[in-house]
Amino acid sequence: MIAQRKMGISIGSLTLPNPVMPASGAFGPEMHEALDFNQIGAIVPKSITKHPQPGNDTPRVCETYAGMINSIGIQSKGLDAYLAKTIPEFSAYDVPLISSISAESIDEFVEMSDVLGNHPDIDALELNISCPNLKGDGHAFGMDADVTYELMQRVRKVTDIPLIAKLTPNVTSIQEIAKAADAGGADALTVANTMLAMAIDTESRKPMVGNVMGGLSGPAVKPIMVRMIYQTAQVTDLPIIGCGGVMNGNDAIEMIIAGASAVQVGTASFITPTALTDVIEEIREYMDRHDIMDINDLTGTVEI
Amino acid sequence: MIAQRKMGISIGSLTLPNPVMPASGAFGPEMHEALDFNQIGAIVPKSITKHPQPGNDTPRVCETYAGMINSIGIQSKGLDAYLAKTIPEFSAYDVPLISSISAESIDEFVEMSDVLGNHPDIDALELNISCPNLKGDGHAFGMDADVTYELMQRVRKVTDIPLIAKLTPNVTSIQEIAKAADAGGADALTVANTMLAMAIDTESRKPMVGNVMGGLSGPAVKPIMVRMIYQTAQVTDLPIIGCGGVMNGNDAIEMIIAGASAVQVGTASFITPTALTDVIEEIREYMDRHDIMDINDLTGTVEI
Amino acid sequence: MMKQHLLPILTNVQVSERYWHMTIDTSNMNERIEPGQFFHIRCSDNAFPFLRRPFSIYRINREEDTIEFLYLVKGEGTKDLTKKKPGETADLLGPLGYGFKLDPGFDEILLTARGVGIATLAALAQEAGRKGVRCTAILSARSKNDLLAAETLQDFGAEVHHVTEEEETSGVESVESQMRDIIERKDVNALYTCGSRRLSRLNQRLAAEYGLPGEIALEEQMGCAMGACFACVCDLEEEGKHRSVRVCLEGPVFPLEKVVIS
Amino acid sequence: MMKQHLLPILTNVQVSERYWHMTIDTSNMNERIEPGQFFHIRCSDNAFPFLRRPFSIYRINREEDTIEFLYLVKGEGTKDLTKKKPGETADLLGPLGYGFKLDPGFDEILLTARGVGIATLAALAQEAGRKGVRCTAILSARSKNDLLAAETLQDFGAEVHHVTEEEETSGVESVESQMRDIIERKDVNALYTCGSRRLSRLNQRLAAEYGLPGEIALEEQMGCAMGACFACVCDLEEEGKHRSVRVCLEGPVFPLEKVVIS
Ligand SMILES: Cc1cc2nc3c(=O)[nH]c(=O)nc-3n(C[C@H](O)[C@H](O)[C@H](O)COP(=O)(O)OP(=O)(O)OC[C@H]3O[C@@H](n4cnc5c(N)ncnc54)[C@H](O)[C@@H]3O)c2cc1C
Ligand SMILES: Cc1cc2nc3c(=O)[nH]c(=O)nc-3n(C[C@H](O)[C@H](O)[C@H](O)COP(=O)(O)OP(=O)(O)OC[C@H]3O[C@@H](n4cnc5c(N)ncnc54)[C@H](O)[C@@H]3O)c2cc1C
Ligand SMILES: Cc1cc2nc3c(=O)[nH]c(=O)nc-3n(C[C@H](O)[C@H](O)[C@H](O)COP(=O)(O)O)c2cc1C
Ligand SMILES: Cc1cc2nc3c(=O)[nH]c(=O)nc-3n(C[C@H](O)[C@H](O)[C@H](O)COP(=O)(O)O)c2cc1C
Ligand code: FES
Ligand code: FES
Repeated sequence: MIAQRKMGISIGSLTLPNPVMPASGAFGPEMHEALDFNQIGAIVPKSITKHPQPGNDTPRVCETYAGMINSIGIQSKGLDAYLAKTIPEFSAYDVPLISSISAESIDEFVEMSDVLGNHPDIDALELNISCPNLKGDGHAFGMDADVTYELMQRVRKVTDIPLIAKLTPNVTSIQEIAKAADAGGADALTVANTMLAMAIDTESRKPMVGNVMGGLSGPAVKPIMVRMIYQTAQVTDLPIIGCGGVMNGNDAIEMIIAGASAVQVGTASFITPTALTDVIEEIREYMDRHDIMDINDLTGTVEI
Repeated sequence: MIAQRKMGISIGSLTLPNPVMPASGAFGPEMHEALDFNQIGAIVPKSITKHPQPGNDTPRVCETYAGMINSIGIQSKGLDAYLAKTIPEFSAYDVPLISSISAESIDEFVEMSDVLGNHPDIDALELNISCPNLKGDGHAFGMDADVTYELMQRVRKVTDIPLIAKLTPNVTSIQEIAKAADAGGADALTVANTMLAMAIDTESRKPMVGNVMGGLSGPAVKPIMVRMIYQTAQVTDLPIIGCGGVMNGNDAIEMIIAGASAVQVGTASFITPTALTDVIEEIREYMDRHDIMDINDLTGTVEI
Repeated sequence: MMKQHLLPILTNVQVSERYWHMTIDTSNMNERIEPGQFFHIRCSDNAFPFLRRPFSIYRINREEDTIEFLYLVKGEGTKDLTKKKPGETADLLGPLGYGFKLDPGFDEILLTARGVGIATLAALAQEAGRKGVRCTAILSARSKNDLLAAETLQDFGAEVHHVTEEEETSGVESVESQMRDIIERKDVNALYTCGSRRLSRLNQRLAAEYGLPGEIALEEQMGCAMGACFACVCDLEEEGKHRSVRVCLEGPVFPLEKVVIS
Repeated sequence: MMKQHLLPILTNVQVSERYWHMTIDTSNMNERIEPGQFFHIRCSDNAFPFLRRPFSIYRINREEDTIEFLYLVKGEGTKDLTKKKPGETADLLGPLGYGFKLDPGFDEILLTARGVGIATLAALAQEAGRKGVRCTAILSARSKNDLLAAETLQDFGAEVHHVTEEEETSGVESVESQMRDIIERKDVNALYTCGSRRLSRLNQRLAAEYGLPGEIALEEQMGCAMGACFACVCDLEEEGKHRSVRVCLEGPVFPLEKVVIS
């Protein structure tokens, strides 16, 4: 390989060195033993809540065909511990830090974004408006376009750093929610969080995860996510971060062709700890093979 | 096995000999060579439209992780050919015949239900208000509670035979749609049709199915369907027909425990032509092993 | 007959860079198998790949009660098929569809096959050999290596011509002049083709011009292979009207002149 | 150390009705392995099962540079693991977590293990044998057949007592009286347990009563086994307060008295 392929991508004012980052909740500081954090596009820690909270009952994960259900909930040490420990730990690395925020009300989203969105070590915020594990039978902010709009607009007022709205796929029209987030001031959209799902052990008749329902991730959901990325790209010009079932470079390329500018990798890291850097390498190989000079040239090139 | 296990289930006034029937579109008269039709719970032919229509461009199927996408569309010979050929062909068998109807407007649903719902050889109607392959970016009647209510109510007026609403899973709240169908006069709900999905060949950058998007079926979607069955059972007393990813008796039992009274088997038949009768046999074994005298006793027994 | 058979694998070996060859013991199968028919094969026991894959019958050995498949390793399914070992079981649905019709009046036929289409026409060459019908085959492939697998056609008594990209002999014009030469020189009675749209169109054109009957074996993406799912459709033109047919059920072999090649 | 290793399988054999035993060549792995640690193993290359499965190290052979696993065939994952053949590669992530602490002051320890917990405590018995610490083990299982796999504990010099459902000897009261007898008779210094909630509670009770230290190895459903996903949590009670810990990262071995057994 002689050619210098351009892999950098932009999310609002932020430039990432390459389009591959971890999915929130499937990445932790301890993984540095297995993975060179300085090679990835950005660091995205587990979603943080304002107050410490315990998460859900165990068992918290179970396996399904080509996927897994998690009902971790947001086990969190709260904002103070995050500021004191998590941010310094991650800002030691040479890549942008994107904080994922989970909150129980719009006010709380605003309050947390005010703190984190004005912190010198944080480069962007991902607003997890989609976590299906919260109380309320899986209901989430991101299921309602008006709520999404209001939430984004209010958060937009308190910070200037790029805002990424992480959408939920458990909606009738991802386009409506995407448009609302765009209008509300989002700089990018993560498409999407997990599909609300359930599995039952037929011997015990008990749900396989403690919280009854949980979020489905992994290759099983990829065709749904590719569809939503494509649909979202039709209605907004915002950069899209594809998420859900990326196991290898080919999956990432598929999402990019559908309309994504970047991808997140979650479950794959549980199987191969170096999945993130493997995906980057495989994207690079694809660019070589197809002589693509700039990864941005591939975004949305699906031939209809 | 000495005990006589009861496997019959009711859908409104109709009794099925057992709770296992084909999913519409994944079953055809030719399969009688491989499968004893007289053993299954009901016959459900491919959805029929009023006028002949050609279906979508090929390729019409592609495979994904633990699933497949189809964009058959409703290739149909129209109502006249259905009355002249399909109904006589299937009514030769000794099991109830459930006609699946697809239409382009509420009026057309009513018109077709009037004909088929008053035909002596047809025992129930399944209204496919969910087919995501139709034009309009995957939009379907069953994505809107008000439309669903009106559609069911109007169809209810023209026929007395049991009406099954086949819901789409591509919605924010399956509960809202289920309640609307119930209020509109449905006797049962099929939960659910396929998830709207897309796959792209990264070499050619072309969608893997001719129609760009299609419906995802198979084991990949089962955890989403089990969740929706559970949610639906919380808001309605109507019998639920679980559908999506049933590959074996255990999957059927899982749906029944979640709240289903019966199940449909689609994709599994493509892999094992005797999947329908295999599932029945495996349900029977489960009932023996757990000493369940009546399959209806198992419905909704998930331990929360 | 749509029946699922679990049959012993006798051999499964690589025969060229991209092709493998598998022999199956059919002594426990009663159905009669015709050239042009296919089986829908479960390539692995894993959750993925998931669907069966269709493969034509490459060779039918009625005396030994075996059949053979010749397959190109293309994607996940065929890759998994190579892992099957002699003694293990193959899960076959079939034989499916309608095969070739070899009119008793034919003395001389011409086959044009491209890529995996060669496997499909091989069984016809074998049948022709058995029935004393003279057979010429033009085999087209990417490389000479790909054609190694097809040497058996010669064993069946066929006269074999090779064209390849590698040698830049596979262009339509070059095949056309070869076909014309053979048709005229040998007084061919019928044309058979499989595996390429371009060659199919060429066959249709020449059949019309020379007034020859012919047949074509189609390949379409399949779901059920039992006529249930309508995945594998194509159009026939009959009396000026288009009629949709299912390749798995009504084909895969169709009258050459009727098929609408998209 | 969270590292993925692809290592040769030396043996993989069935040792009783439900148990298998696998030996891995670790000569290309530098990490030091301690009893009580575990590996997160990819049981097959298929799409399903999908997640790795955690297995304790059953036996560590420092001289031969091998490690052994003893595993119960439970579901899809372990079923697939039985298909791996000598010469093939095992995909191991680890060694993970913190192992047992065998205080240099201990002369006499008592292990109580149930089911697959026996595999976890075996490596500790081996270590005890190596260090000249006397070791008694009460092994509890469904059937005598299940205990066949555990005969090696005797090779390590442990005194082994069996209790089973089959013989109706595995009730908590029966184990309690055996434990009391051994603790009192042998002047046991520490208790170790794995594999059963009931036995864990019993161990906690007796440890408190006799004022003995102890450790427990926990099993929790795991996702990543790298501390990232918080799937495998349990609570420790410290100074009257509950603290959530990750079994994969901070365990799987914890102080007996601290673990909140739900
Ligand atoms: C009637 C018929 C007979 C055939 N006979 C032979 C034969 O004798 N030898 C041989 O090597 N191949 C034959 N093929 C093609 C063969 O079925 C495909 O090469 C094979 O399915 C590829 O599977 P894969 O998983 O390796 O490839 P992938 O590309 O991974 O397959 C992905 C999907 O595409 C489908 N697919 C890919 N290529 C084709 C194709 N050409 N036609 C139909 N579906 C396809 C597969 O079934 C699968 O669903 C035949 C096809 C048909 C329809
Ligand atoms: C730290 C640790 C050490 C272990 N050591 C051993 C050992 O040495 N030998 C042995 O036989 N078993 C051991 N186990 C249990 C072993 O991991 C499970 O039996 C195995 O994962 C079952 O997988 P399966 O696919 O066969 O079963 P399935 O029941 O099909 O598994 C389904 C899911 O449940 C999980 N699971 C099932 N049982 C357990 C369990 N007991 N603990 C945690 N997750 C479970 C699986 O990982 C999988 O995700 C250990 C577990 C842990 C946490
Ligand atoms: C164990 C686990 C925990 C997760 N926690 C979070 C979270 O805290 N916040 C969030 O936005 N998404 C969370 N997710 C969702 C992932 O970020 C991602 O959207 C999803 O896993 C799909 O991607 P994948 O298929 O690559 O795993 C979690 C996923 C898993 C598997
Ligand atoms: C090839 C194919 C064609 C289908 N056609 C129809 C249809 O005409 N009408 C309908 O209501 N559902 C149709 N479906 C959806 C199935 O009835 C069923 O809802 C879906 O396949 C999920 O079940 P499964 O996972 O068991 O296949 C079709 C599915 C497939 C795979
Ligand atoms: S493959 Fe299903 S109809 Fe032909
Ligand atoms: S298994 Fe992921 S934190 Fe322990």
